[in-house]
Amino acid sequence: MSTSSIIVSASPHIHADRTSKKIMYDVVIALIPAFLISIYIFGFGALIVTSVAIISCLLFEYLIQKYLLKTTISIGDGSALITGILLAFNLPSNLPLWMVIVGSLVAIGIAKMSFGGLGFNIFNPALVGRVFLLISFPVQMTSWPTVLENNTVFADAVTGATPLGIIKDGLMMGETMTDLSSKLPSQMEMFLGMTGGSLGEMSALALILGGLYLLIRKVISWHIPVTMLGTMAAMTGIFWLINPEQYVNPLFHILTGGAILGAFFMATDLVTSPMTKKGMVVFAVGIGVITVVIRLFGAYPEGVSFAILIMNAFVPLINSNFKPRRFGAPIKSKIIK
Amino acid sequence: MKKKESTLINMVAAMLLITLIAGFSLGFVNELTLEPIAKSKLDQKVNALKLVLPVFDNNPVAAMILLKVENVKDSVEVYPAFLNDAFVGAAVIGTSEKGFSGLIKLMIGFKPDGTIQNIAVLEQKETPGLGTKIKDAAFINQYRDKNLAIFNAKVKKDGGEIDGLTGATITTRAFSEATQMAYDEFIKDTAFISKSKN
Amino acid sequence: MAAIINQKENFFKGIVKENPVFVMLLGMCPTLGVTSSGFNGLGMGVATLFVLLMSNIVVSLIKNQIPSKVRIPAFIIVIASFVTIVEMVLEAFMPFLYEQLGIFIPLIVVNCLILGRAEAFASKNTLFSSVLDALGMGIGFIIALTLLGAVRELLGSGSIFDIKLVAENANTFILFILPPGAFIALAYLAVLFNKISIKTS
Amino acid sequence: MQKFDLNSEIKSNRNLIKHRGIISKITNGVVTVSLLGNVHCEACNAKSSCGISESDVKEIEVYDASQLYELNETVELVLQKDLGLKAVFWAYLVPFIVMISTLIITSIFFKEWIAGLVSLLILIPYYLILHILKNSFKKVYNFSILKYHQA
Amino acid sequence: MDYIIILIAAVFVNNIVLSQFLGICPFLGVSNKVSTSIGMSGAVLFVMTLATLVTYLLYQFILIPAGLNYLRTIAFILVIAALVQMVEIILKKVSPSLYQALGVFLPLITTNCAVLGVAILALGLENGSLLKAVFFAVANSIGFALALIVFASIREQLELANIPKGMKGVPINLLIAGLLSLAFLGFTGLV
Amino acid sequence: MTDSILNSVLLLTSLGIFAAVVLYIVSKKFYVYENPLIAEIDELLPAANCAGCGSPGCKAFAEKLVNTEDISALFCPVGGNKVMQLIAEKLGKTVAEKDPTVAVVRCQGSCEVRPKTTIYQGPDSCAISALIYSGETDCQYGCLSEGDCVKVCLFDAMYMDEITGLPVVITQKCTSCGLCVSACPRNIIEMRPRNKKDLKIFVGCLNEDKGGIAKKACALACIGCDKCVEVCPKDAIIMFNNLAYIDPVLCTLCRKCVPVCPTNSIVETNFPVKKEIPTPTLPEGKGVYPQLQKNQLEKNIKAINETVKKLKTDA
Amino acid sequence: MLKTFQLGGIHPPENKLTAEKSIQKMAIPKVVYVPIAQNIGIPSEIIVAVKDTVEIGQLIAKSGGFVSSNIHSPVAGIVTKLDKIVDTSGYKKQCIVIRTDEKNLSNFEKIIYPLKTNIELSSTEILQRIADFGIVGLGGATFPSHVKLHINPDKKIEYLIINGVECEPYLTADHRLMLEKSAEIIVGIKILMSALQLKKAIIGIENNKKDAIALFKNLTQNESKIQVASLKVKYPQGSEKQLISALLKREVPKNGLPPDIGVIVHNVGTIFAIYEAVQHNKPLTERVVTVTGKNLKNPANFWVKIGTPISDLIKEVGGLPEGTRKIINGGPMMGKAIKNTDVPITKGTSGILVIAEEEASRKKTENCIRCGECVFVCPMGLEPHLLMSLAERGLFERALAEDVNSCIQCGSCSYVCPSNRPLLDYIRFGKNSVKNLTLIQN
Ligand SMILES: Cc1cc2nc3c(=O)[nH]c(=O)nc-3n(C[C@H](O)[C@H](O)[C@H](O)COP(=O)(O)O)c2cc1C
Ligand SMILES: Cc1cc2nc3c(=O)[nH]c(=O)nc-3n(C[C@H](O)[C@H](O)[C@H](O)COP(=O)(O)O)c2cc1C
Ligand SMILES: Cc1cc2nc3c(=O)[nH]c(=O)nc-3n(C[C@H](O)[C@H](O)[C@H](O)COP(=O)(O)O)c2cc1C
Ligand SMILES: Cc1cc2nc3c(=O)[nH]c(=O)nc-3n(C[C@H](O)[C@H](O)[C@H](O)CO)c2cc1C
Ligand code: SF4
Ligand code: SF4
Ligand code: SF4
Ligand code: SF4
Ligand code: FES
Repeated sequence: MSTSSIIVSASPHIHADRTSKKIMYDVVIALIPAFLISIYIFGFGALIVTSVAIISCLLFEYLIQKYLLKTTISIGDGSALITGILLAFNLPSNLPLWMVIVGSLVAIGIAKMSFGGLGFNIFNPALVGRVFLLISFPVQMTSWPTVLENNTVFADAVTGATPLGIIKDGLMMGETMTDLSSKLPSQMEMFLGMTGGSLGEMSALALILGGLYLLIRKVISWHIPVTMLGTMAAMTGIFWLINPEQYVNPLFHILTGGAILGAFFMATDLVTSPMTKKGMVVFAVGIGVITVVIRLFGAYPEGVSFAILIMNAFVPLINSNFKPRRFGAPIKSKIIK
Repeated sequence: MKKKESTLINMVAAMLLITLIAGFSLGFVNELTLEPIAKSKLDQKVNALKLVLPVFDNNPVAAMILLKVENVKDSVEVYPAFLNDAFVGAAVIGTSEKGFSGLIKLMIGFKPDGTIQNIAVLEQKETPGLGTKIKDAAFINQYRDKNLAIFNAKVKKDGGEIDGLTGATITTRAFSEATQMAYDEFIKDTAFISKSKN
Repeated sequence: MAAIINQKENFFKGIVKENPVFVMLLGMCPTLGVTSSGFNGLGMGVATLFVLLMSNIVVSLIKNQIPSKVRIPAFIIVIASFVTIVEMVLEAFMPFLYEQLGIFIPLIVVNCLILGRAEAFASKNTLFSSVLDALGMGIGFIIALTLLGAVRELLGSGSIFDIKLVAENANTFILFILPPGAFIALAYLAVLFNKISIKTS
Repeated sequence: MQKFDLNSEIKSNRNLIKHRGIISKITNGVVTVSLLGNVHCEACNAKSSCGISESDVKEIEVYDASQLYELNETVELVLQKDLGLKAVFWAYLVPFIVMISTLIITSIFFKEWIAGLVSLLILIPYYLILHILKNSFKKVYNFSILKYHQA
Repeated sequence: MDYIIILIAAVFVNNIVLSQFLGICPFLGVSNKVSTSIGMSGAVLFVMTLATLVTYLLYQFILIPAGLNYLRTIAFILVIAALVQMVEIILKKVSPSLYQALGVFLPLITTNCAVLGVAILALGLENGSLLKAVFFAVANSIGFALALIVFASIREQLELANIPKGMKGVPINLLIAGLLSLAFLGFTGLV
Repeated sequence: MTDSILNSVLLLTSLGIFAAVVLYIVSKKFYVYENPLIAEIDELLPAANCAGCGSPGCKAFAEKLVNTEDISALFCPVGGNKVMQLIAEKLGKTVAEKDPTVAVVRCQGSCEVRPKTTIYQGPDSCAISALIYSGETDCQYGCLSEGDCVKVCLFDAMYMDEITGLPVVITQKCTSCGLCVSACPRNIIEMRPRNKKDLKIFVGCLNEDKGGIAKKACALACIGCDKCVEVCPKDAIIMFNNLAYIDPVLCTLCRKCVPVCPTNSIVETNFPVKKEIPTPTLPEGKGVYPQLQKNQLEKNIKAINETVKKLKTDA
Repeated sequence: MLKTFQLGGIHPPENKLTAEKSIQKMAIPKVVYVPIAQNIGIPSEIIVAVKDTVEIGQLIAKSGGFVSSNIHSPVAGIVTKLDKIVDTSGYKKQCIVIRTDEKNLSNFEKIIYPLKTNIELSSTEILQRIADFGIVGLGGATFPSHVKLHINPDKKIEYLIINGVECEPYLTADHRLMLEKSAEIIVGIKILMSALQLKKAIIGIENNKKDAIALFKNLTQNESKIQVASLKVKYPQGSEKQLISALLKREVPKNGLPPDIGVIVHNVGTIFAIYEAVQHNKPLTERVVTVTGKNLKNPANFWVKIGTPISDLIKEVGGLPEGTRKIINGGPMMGKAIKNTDVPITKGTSGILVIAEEEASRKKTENCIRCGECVFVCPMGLEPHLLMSLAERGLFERALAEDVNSCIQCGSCSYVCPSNRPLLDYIRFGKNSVKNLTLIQN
């Protein structure tokens, strides 16, 4: 027997079969229901925007890795794919395509590859892309095609506001919630996704389905989504109880404005969220609070994106202050005097 | 040449000398620029006034009147304009806090009958490229030569006649609000203002 | 001959090799703060150049009269005087620019670039070298500020030096005239600058 | 000399600040360590032209009974991190609080400029107290020196 | 209410570093360790408050009465420089051990544009008063502390990342600051 | 003269004097003398900050040089004698002339002569590989070929030869900082004196096994046969643990030992060619990847040629 | 609810192929290679010379220091060489090579002593015998048992824990031993309890060895001092710190040892060796080894003489199968891959595992996606991803501050990492480098 093909490596010699790639593709699978709903609602536009986002994300990652960084190409790992999908999910379905491409460039080029690629970025790439677009092109980013009028025709000039936008606008005009309620979609409609908004944030039902899939597959743990939505509900609930004419009910807040998309898919991004359960809870509470503050007192009607980005910045701080409990208490040792 | 030692005397002397020279020259330059500065400040205001008012020959800045208004925090400034001692209009400073990023301050020029001559934006913190479009002629032209008594200066969305800036309804509303406020003040006190010739 | 080369070096080093913004990172606050347009960048750059030049001249003239312990405060007074002069002159004759540059004019005083050059160069060199140094550094600073301003203006408002290059209602990257845009644009300009200066050297 | 394994010092080690320095003076029982350059300006880009931070060599006195050190030896100066934070607390935070609270209280009763002056002057007794406590601080802020030993 | 608005504005909406661009040098320079930036924040808090207090008095009660407001810049910078030095001397004098501990722990504060900038900005507050000016300084130093500490923690984490060669150092730091500033835009409109 | 100017002068002068007095006190209390020499010496040093001198950086070394009375024990390997001489002049102290040295790799166990018997899988690091076993070949003294030494060299003075799998020192670039010496977990790299023409003779092997075992593991291994020891006229060769070592101080580069070595273990560099070096015989039947080697050979020759060309243009 | 430890842990496929196979006897090897470094600590000193004739059980190398142990000849024969041979460390180490006598070759058999229950020796005699007869921990660490049992008088020991967990996949040596030598083990426990005057002993067995649990529960029905605990299957429960935590909810302090919290842990194999030494004067010269692997014809458990080359064992199970890519001394989680089959069995070898291509090759390392899996599974509450990055960049002081030394090298982190990062490789490197970081304090 020849021993020349014997491999020597350090222990352990076996490995679990979960790989990063499988995790990433699980997320993609989980996003499918929401994607289907968005195609049903927005039609061709949703399909086009999503595919352009995906293709350009992959392409930019490829080009940057090949020509700028000169590293191995890793577009197959699925992370750029997710970034593309989630970026698209945060855009209106009638956004000019060149803006979608710019958003992808920002997401991949600035927020991800500039930090060294997968795993090193501090901020959630898709959200950086989206916020960049939101700030740069507020008009296009806040005009949505009205629902169900055009699910076969691509591109449409008719715009409708998001429920939160309607409320913000209305309250600013001095209207009360009772006045506004007629303009708002019903909660059932919102749950199923029949309102205005970005293409992926429509149907709470589809998103929760995907989220449950991720939970079952143990890709994410419950800590972030539950805590985040819980915090939002608690905070908006307090305001609502104090003055229901000025503040909408908590359920409304949770069902709209990408809260569920954010809670299950964006705040949970492994790379940009804390690594311990305790840390995750702190992180999610932070997102919840900031989201509500922005929604109720800030200029933006939504706010999940900003809240997640802001808390992303705190993740290193959270990680170093909420370390896992070390096994065994230290012995009192002689301290250097 | 050798450097001076760091003794107390030397140090104080050097500093004395330098500050002396600095003091002199600064004082001097100040004297020189005092007037141009004052003038440029005045010019700025007068230029704005010229922009929004019909031709006048008095000094509206000197003639400025402060009107105390109930629901506005500060007093409202009014600059009456006269041509050959005849009242030709007045510029009213209108403000609104409801801009996208807070305060918007306008100077609205009225003809004696309350028709808007022109509007200048004095202060605003709106989003560049978006809310800042209120400074564009195209937008302001919507208000020119309108009398708010008959013209509903609200955004179309709210049932008025103003085409809002795309994506900046909030700013537009604030703009309209400021204009409306100035108009209301002007109308309320026209009589007083027109007689204010000093 | 060598002296001439040396003087050339004194002048040119500030532009590329020791560019105050891209390489030495001096005076970052005005660099980021006033560059929302090319014109503002240029204005700030020129104001800084003026102060730098004048203070370098004065410092190199009086360098031997100043005991070393009061060196810094003496320089500060010299610099602050020129800054104040700039401030007054701008206010008087260019009120528009004065308002745009705002708080950053008085802050020229603490711009490390100026004190740094006064302290590190002018206080040790001849008048002529100091003038060249100031000019080089100042021009380097102007270039950087103008470049950054121009890039931000181009991306953010689609114009260069207030000359509109795109249609009135065209979409531009508004972000670049907002604070984050300043950081981001400078970040990538620095990368570019490093790449170029490595290639050329 | 007591050789010790750092392993047993993990707890304290996590909270240590260390700086390399050179022993510049030894007088009976007191070793003076000069920190190399201004340790904090190392990372700063402006250091070459920044003249303001003049106190650039820092000298630290350490009590040393062991007499183990030689002049010019490179050593590592160690301070517990919480001590550093505590120093910030006493040197800056407490006077800040004293100043602010005086300002708030006095400005209720007095004119603005009096209130301002009083709250500035209040710092004098504060520093006097620090001065009186000088020796007890000396006991707390104890540096120690680590010698590098190539194993 | 005024004070709350000042605080929120200074910390979140118009953060001194992230949107006013003051004190960028220490922000980029002295922020590679969280513990140092915490200490630094404490020091800035004191110095900024002290400087604002003194310069406000100087301005309102000496310069203005004497008609010398044009000397603001030069007077402020001298006073601030002298104050900072004095704090050092006094500390060294009254408690040498404290002083030494500080010296090892952080760079003793020198003048930077944040201190001068805040002192000048504090003069322009609406319905200003000494208390308001001082509070403004406090709020801004809290804003500075927040940005500095968060930034330092990010940099600590990135020490272990494979930042591309061209991005290392200055560019990545600027980029982080940019993205941080981008995220903070979310607070727009809070005040 | 108007009031304003007078006021301004008054205010400024009083501030100025105040500042002067404050600073005077500061300077008295804070007096720290930094020897200006330190900066000058720092200028002289090569600013490589490689720590080859034993100090953490060049500035620190400058301080040490200035502050130390007797600096004959201190040496900057990167700057070499020339710099040390300049420094000595400036300081008015004396330095000891040090023979310049250069790093040499004392292992010739290329893939050809030292067959791989196992495959290592793990991080590309000699240190980590050394932790788990003796390496892919049967020689437990030889190079592990993961290139830790190359990684630490700050001067690009080393590269991994892709054909042989061994590190190569580019003599012209090597500053003899010694970083590679401490990086190698096998102690394969030694600093040896460098003379003008860069002539060196050393044993390119560290194998302490008995002859047969050593030879089996690597065709070029030193088998401890004592032949070189016998032939050396200067007694410069020591035999210890079945391994010959040529003392660089005693050796006069006479090259008598080179031809007698039955395994070609002794390396001579830069001498005019004297004898044909016979191609080493492969230990039979143990080559791991003959196919792979051949393919790679062709590919790598190109790479090597390019490197050589680059080196030439650099020089 | 079954007991188990709190922090972390994983559950890799158990693959206990040989659980049903009783321990076989091995043909006596013709030559044995006895390494002198068979325990943690100082290697033993050789006291025989080439050509000496040695008897079975004769002392051939004696303890070389405090943390060291005696080594006895596993066979009767002649010392032929004192040479360096590659041992399980992957390096050549000094070995005593003994050629077995022809006549002894034929009649090797594991001597079955009659069960002897009454303990005749005093406490000191027991401990002395453990030292003399070269007993080291057979749980893998090979820590000399007499040192472990040499307890500082100010530490009060309350519990003896018997480690019958065998959490490593594939291995069944302890399992079989527990089934076949249960009575002896009980006696061994009593010996130790009387030697240390202990009131309580707990046998910890994972729930995948229900037969052993049942057997011991049955045997200890009337023993009030000995308790049997069944544990939830979770790796690395066999590690003493985790086992103590699972059984007693006490945690060994950082840098501490079990006696600090009143516990002593011994492996069942060690207990059996102690039994034989104390009751039958038998030094430690043989042990149970599982030879296993999915592709092996005939995986089995053996009684093996220390010093037997692994190739002999492999031959016994039908030879190396085609496509073998890795041979491991020990289990798949903690075992060491070895270079070739000439390596001898030592006191610490509990199994030989043979792996084929598909499982042997490591997959490509990718970027850490900060998923935190490694953090969640680390039984010591460490942050493996961080420790790896620190070691990678040579930041050993920080690694030390992040408790790199607490790592028990269980490999759980590397096992779960979805990016296939060699976490433990680097952590081990970090731990090793930290050792060189000694500082001298004034
Ligand atoms: C970055 C950004 C900046 C904005 N700036 C302004 C602004 O300056 N003025 C304004 O009225 N609205 C501004 N908005 C608010 C939105 O455009 C808001 O949806 C809009 O004012 C109301 O919608 P509508 O104008 O289409 O009715 C901004 C939004 C974003 C995202
Ligand atoms: C009193 C006493 C002292 C011990 N001293 C050490 C020691 O110094 N080093 C050591 O590695 N193990 C020592 N041990 C043994 C450990 O507890 C442990 O059994 C051994 O390290 C192997 O454990 P493991 O296989 O779980 O790693 C000692 C045990 C006892 C009871
Ligand atoms: C990760 C890990 C897993 C272990 N697994 C076992 C095991 O399954 N069975 C065992 O007896 N010892 C195991 N040990 C060793 C024990 O920690 C400990 O050393 C042993 O039980 C002490 O008994 P001994 O001295 O009799 O060997 C393991 C150690 C570690 C670090
Ligand atoms: C559960 C999960 C959530 C993710 N969420 C996002 C996301 O919100 N935005 C994004 O750009 N990438 C997301 N990714 C992909 C990947 O982690 C991301 O691109 C990295 O941040 C790139 O370094 C996600 C991946 C997983 C596994
Ligand atoms: S010489 Fe040493 S460090 Fe270099 S590759 Fe070989 S084993 Fe590694
Ligand atoms: S080859 Fe070795 S000694 Fe030479 S420069 Fe490189 S690291 Fe230093
Ligand atoms: S090997 Fe070490 S770091 Fe990894 S899981 Fe086990 S104890 Fe934790
Ligand atoms: S398990 Fe792997 S990918 Fe996940 S955090 Fe740990 S090292 Fe990173
Ligand atoms: S320029 Fe603002 S801190 Fe340096």
